[in-house]
Amino acid sequence: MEIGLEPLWLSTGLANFTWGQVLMMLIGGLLIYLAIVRKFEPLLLLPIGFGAILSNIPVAGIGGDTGLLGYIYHVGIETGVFPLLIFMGVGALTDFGALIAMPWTLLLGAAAQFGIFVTLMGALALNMVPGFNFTLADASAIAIIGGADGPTAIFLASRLAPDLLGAIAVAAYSYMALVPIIQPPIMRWLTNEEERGVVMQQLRHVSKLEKVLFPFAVLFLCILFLPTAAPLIGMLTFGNLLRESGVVERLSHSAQNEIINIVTILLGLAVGSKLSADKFLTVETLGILGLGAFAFCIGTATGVLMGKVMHRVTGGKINPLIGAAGVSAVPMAARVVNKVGLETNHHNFLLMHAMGPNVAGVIGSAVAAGVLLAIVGG
Amino acid sequence: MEIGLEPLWLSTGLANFTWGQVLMMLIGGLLIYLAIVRKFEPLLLLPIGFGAILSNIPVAGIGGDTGLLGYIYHVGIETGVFPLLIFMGVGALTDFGALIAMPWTLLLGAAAQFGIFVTLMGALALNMVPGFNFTLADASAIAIIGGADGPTAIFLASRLAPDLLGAIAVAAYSYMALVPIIQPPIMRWLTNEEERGVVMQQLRHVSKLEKVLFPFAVLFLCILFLPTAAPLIGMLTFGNLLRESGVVERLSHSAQNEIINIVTILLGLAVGSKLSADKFLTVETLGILGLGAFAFCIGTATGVLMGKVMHRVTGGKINPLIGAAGVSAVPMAARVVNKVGLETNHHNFLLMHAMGPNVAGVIGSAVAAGVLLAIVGG
Amino acid sequence: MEIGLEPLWLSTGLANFTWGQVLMMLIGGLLIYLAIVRKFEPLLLLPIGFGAILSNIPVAGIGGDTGLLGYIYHVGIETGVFPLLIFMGVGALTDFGALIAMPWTLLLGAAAQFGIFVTLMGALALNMVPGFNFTLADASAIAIIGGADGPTAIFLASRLAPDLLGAIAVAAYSYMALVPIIQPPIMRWLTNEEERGVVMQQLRHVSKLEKVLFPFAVLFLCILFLPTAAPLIGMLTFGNLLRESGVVERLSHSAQNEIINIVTILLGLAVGSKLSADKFLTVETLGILGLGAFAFCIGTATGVLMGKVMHRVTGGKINPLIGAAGVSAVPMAARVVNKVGLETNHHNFLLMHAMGPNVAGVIGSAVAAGVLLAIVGG
Amino acid sequence: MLAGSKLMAMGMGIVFSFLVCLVFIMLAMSRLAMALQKPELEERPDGGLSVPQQDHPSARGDLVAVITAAVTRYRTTHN
Amino acid sequence: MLAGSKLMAMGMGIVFSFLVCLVFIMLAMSRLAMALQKPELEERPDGGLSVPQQDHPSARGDLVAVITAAVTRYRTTHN
Amino acid sequence: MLAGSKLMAMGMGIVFSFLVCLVFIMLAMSRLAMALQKPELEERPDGGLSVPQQDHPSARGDLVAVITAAVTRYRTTHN
Ligand code: NA
Ligand code: NA
Ligand code: NA
Repeated sequence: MEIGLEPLWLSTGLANFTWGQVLMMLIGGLLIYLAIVRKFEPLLLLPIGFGAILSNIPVAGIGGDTGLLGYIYHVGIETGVFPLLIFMGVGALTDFGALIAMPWTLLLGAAAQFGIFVTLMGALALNMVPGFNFTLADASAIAIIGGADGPTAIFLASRLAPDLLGAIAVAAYSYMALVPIIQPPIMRWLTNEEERGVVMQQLRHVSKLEKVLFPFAVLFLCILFLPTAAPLIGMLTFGNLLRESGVVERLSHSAQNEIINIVTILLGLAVGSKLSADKFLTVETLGILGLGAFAFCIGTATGVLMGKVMHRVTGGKINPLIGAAGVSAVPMAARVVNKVGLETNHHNFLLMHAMGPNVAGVIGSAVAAGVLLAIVGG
Repeated sequence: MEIGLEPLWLSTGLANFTWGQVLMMLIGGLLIYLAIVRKFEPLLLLPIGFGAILSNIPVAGIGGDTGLLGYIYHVGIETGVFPLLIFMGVGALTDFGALIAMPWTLLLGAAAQFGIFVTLMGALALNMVPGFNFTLADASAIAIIGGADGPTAIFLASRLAPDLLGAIAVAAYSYMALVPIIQPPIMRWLTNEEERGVVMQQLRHVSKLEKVLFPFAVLFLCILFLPTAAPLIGMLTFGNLLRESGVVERLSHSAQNEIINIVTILLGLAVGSKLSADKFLTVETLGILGLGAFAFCIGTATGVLMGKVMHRVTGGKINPLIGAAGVSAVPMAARVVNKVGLETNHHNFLLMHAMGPNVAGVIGSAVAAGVLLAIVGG
Repeated sequence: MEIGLEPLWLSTGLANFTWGQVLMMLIGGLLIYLAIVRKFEPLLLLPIGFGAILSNIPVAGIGGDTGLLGYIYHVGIETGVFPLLIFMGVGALTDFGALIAMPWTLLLGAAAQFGIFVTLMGALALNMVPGFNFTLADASAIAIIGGADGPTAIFLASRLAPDLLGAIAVAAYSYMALVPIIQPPIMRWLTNEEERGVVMQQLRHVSKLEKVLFPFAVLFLCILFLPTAAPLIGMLTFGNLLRESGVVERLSHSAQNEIINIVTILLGLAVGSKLSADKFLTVETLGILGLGAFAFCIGTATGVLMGKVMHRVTGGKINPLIGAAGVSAVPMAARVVNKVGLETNHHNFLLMHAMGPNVAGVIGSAVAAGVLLAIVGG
Repeated sequence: MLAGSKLMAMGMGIVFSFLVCLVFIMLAMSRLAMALQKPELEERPDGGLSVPQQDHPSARGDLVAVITAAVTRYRTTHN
Repeated sequence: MLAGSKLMAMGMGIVFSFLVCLVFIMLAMSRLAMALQKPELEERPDGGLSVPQQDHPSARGDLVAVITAAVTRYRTTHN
Repeated sequence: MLAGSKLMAMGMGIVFSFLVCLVFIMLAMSRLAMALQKPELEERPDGGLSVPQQDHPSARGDLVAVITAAVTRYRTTHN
């Protein structure tokens, strides 16, 4: 070891920066800006942005194999543990009552997944453009952005396309935050004044027993027909059972608070560590961002269209706007439905009715992820 | 990769189920039923039951080496970390004041461990029945069910008989939940009306200093004579010192809440992942269930008998019923003592007096586990 | 396996003790005594002391590779994860407002780091005494004790001198607890009555925006000039951003409570497991203890002297006592300043003014750690 | 692209079938829940002070019975 | 010992330079913060009820614009 | 079976001996605790406002003294 100014200078960031790292740090800073100033999904985008900055610091190697973030990534994301624990927390935080009261709104949650599969085709079509070269696995991982569900996207990407994980997670959370911008024009365009004005009847009471049986019903089907979705659906229903069983208050509280908070911090930092220049600053990322926006639009549209079908079939009892909530993005999308509904009729609160398709969308995208894993991951 | 209905069908649960898996899921469901409806130790049996369902889903491999539960098992139970952290939490949650006020009730906690060693012999005797083939290590791990202490049983089983861990944990927690059924008849049968009616004098005041010194006293003896019990006793006394020292409120709170809750969820799921058909659906499991019930009965009986001895020796100051609490199963067994005592004398509250032997039972079974590890594990 | 009294006796602690283990247990007990009775940094010294006792129990092997504490050490300290998570918590707990209001007090935090580098020379000089043989890496790890910052000391020692980690951590926390004894005489000796009586003007208001920008300013410089300090500075500023951003209340709460509490327990136990006789009971430990005290004294003195310089330069606006807080040891050192200030003027509360250099000292010692890593670790 | 459209058709097919099945299961579940809760509601008023402890013996019977049945069945299938 | 004194000189030099730089950056930062907040304070009183949703489109533009620029720049540098 | 009965005898023997020892240690501990607390209780009323800070120097002495003693003892044993 030699002590002197020369080796010291060589250990500074200034002497070691690459342009890519500087750009990635700026992107990290942008994500933090959006999180703090624009309130874009701050719980995720702030840690992701900070993780991006930390992991692009030259010399320090924080995102490398022996660095803090590399280590967290290895333990929590490569293994799938973190997104699954977050899904458990989501289950523990979610009241499926509105969905149980209106089971048919599951169809809205199904229709909105159309965005996923159209995007999959779009990603494959993009391969015709020079510079793009998505495998079927890549395309599937990108498509799941249309599911509008962060942990599902991270889980699937970590299985099918770890290299794209950073871009996919950033796109998923960014567009989830943009739901209030993306959805309303599409909703207004596809519906007429009369449809938007439909006042839906009050939801029936849902008993405690139904809420306890519900996770088993979902898990049962998943086991029979789509076991590849079982890690996601299993942890979601487990969390929900902790909540609804009423006998494990301590554990439910823990899943809704300590566990999800701790894991969110670590997951965000670790996802951020995948925002490295060589993986993110590619033309593919632009493709992913474009496809993600496309997926959201299609999902919203097919949700609303299915809402219109149900509106006809039920003789006008269903307000088609609630179909837009089927993309999930809980609870933002349901709030957007409520807001657009209020534009037409100032006394028409659709929030509770939109919660049905909204939570259906969570199940729908987990099911879609299971399908993609079954077909592509096999 | 081929896309078609054939491979998709082959990836469904329906096409891959074995009978064993279906049966194990039903058993998992039964455990959840007992947890929710009958309130059988729900904090553990609900996660264990759900873990059993998840890990028996075909194709998904959730309990396998690269699955979530397999991973948690590997990190938390194979290493012994989870049961030891729970033991720390138990220490932080337990007030040993009643025991410090009546040190002689440690003998009740000692006597109740007789159930463990009789069961050990019983397990070895069962080898004479065709189909049973317990090694001495197996028999020791089974016997510890009689200690009526979940983390101790899981810790010892993970060291001596990992294959039997699922059955042993299920038996331990099931019988702990059944204490209100198993114990009262035995208690009534072994005592007469006069003995059950003994009113015990009020406990003396225990100073803060005594409570702080107590964990050191226990640990000191353990270090001198039974270092194999040191992981269990060490973490129990550490947790208790966090509680009683009065200077680390933050840490004590954390051990009693966050840590024990998080670990309980993960431990339960991981234990459930050991409920696989080939390990659980054996005649050995029936043996384990039978031996476990036997262990509880013997432990209760010897505890009460020792209570009777102390009743005589002290000239009638001790109510022999409190001996039944020596099996541990904190605080259920102490409550059962209180309830049986009230049957004879409606104004005789034995709860506080039963807490002494009850927490003595925790120490007693950890000591017994240390003995088994020293002799069998060596 | 043979069952008998002979092998059983051979498994007792009594038959296996070495003198070194007994002595280390006594030292563990002393640390616990200091923690509980004298309130010496109990959050750390209690777990460290207990960890020392547990890991020196013969036969049990709790601190060994397959023991609980060895496992925790491997996962949390060898990797650097635990000290960095604690630093995140420190960032989330710290209000840098006082420093932002008086940026020039950073110089006091810089001056107090002189203790670190003088101690480094001292450690190398000690090599001339027979029995001492510190490498440059060892000397650097020892010197950081003068930084008066626990997680920084543990992080640096785990990188540069894992064998000395136990002694360094014990020395660092012990002297931090002794700040109220060590500092006042030095402060009084170096200042006169008039200087000590200076009443400083009230701090200006610091806006929310400044508090949000502050972590970026610190991180920015660190990235440019000292990336080796980036893990420490990065997690400190991340935690602080969680706190000040105002949009991630859940995560900030988690960093300040659950995470730091859980990690403190585990870190303390794991550090304690490094207090083994062969590593701790050496003449080097005495050297470390002596050098640590020396480092604190020098740091305090240079902090106060720089305070005197600023006192002159500003025409008497700065009370030089606040320079003593530059060693960090937050918030103890600031309280000591307040107390010594009150001795001269009963109405002169210096606490808020001392918080500036105090938190500057945290940054200063992290910077010093980065310098040592850059030069010595390279 | 062909793979893509096939995947899309199959994917949406499965998602829809799955969720339609779920609709029916949920409808059945709700009916079951109401059926289960009605008798309970009728029983309770007139002296249905069910003592939980008295339920336990049967539960214990359940436990042993179900596990015994499961083991027997498994062994007859496998041995 | 020689290494030690060299290390000490360099170490304290870096620590001081670093923290002096930080002083200036913080002074600049505080000025920037005040500059940023003043116009805001002037705008707000007279009808500055900024609807957050209306800000979003530009934010989205920002996002895509910055990332596009970053990617373009990176590619021109590297390819 | 023979091993089993031997194990049972030994096991219960150890459990009992251990807990009987613990009884005696606890009795001793309680007596010690009372002895330690009595003088304290007597001291406190009349001006026993012990200033914690003043205790520290001795504590520091303790620390260094005990560690020094420990190291010395260890080294004399081992070297
Ligand atoms: Na969705
Ligand atoms: Na017990
Ligand atoms: Na410092």
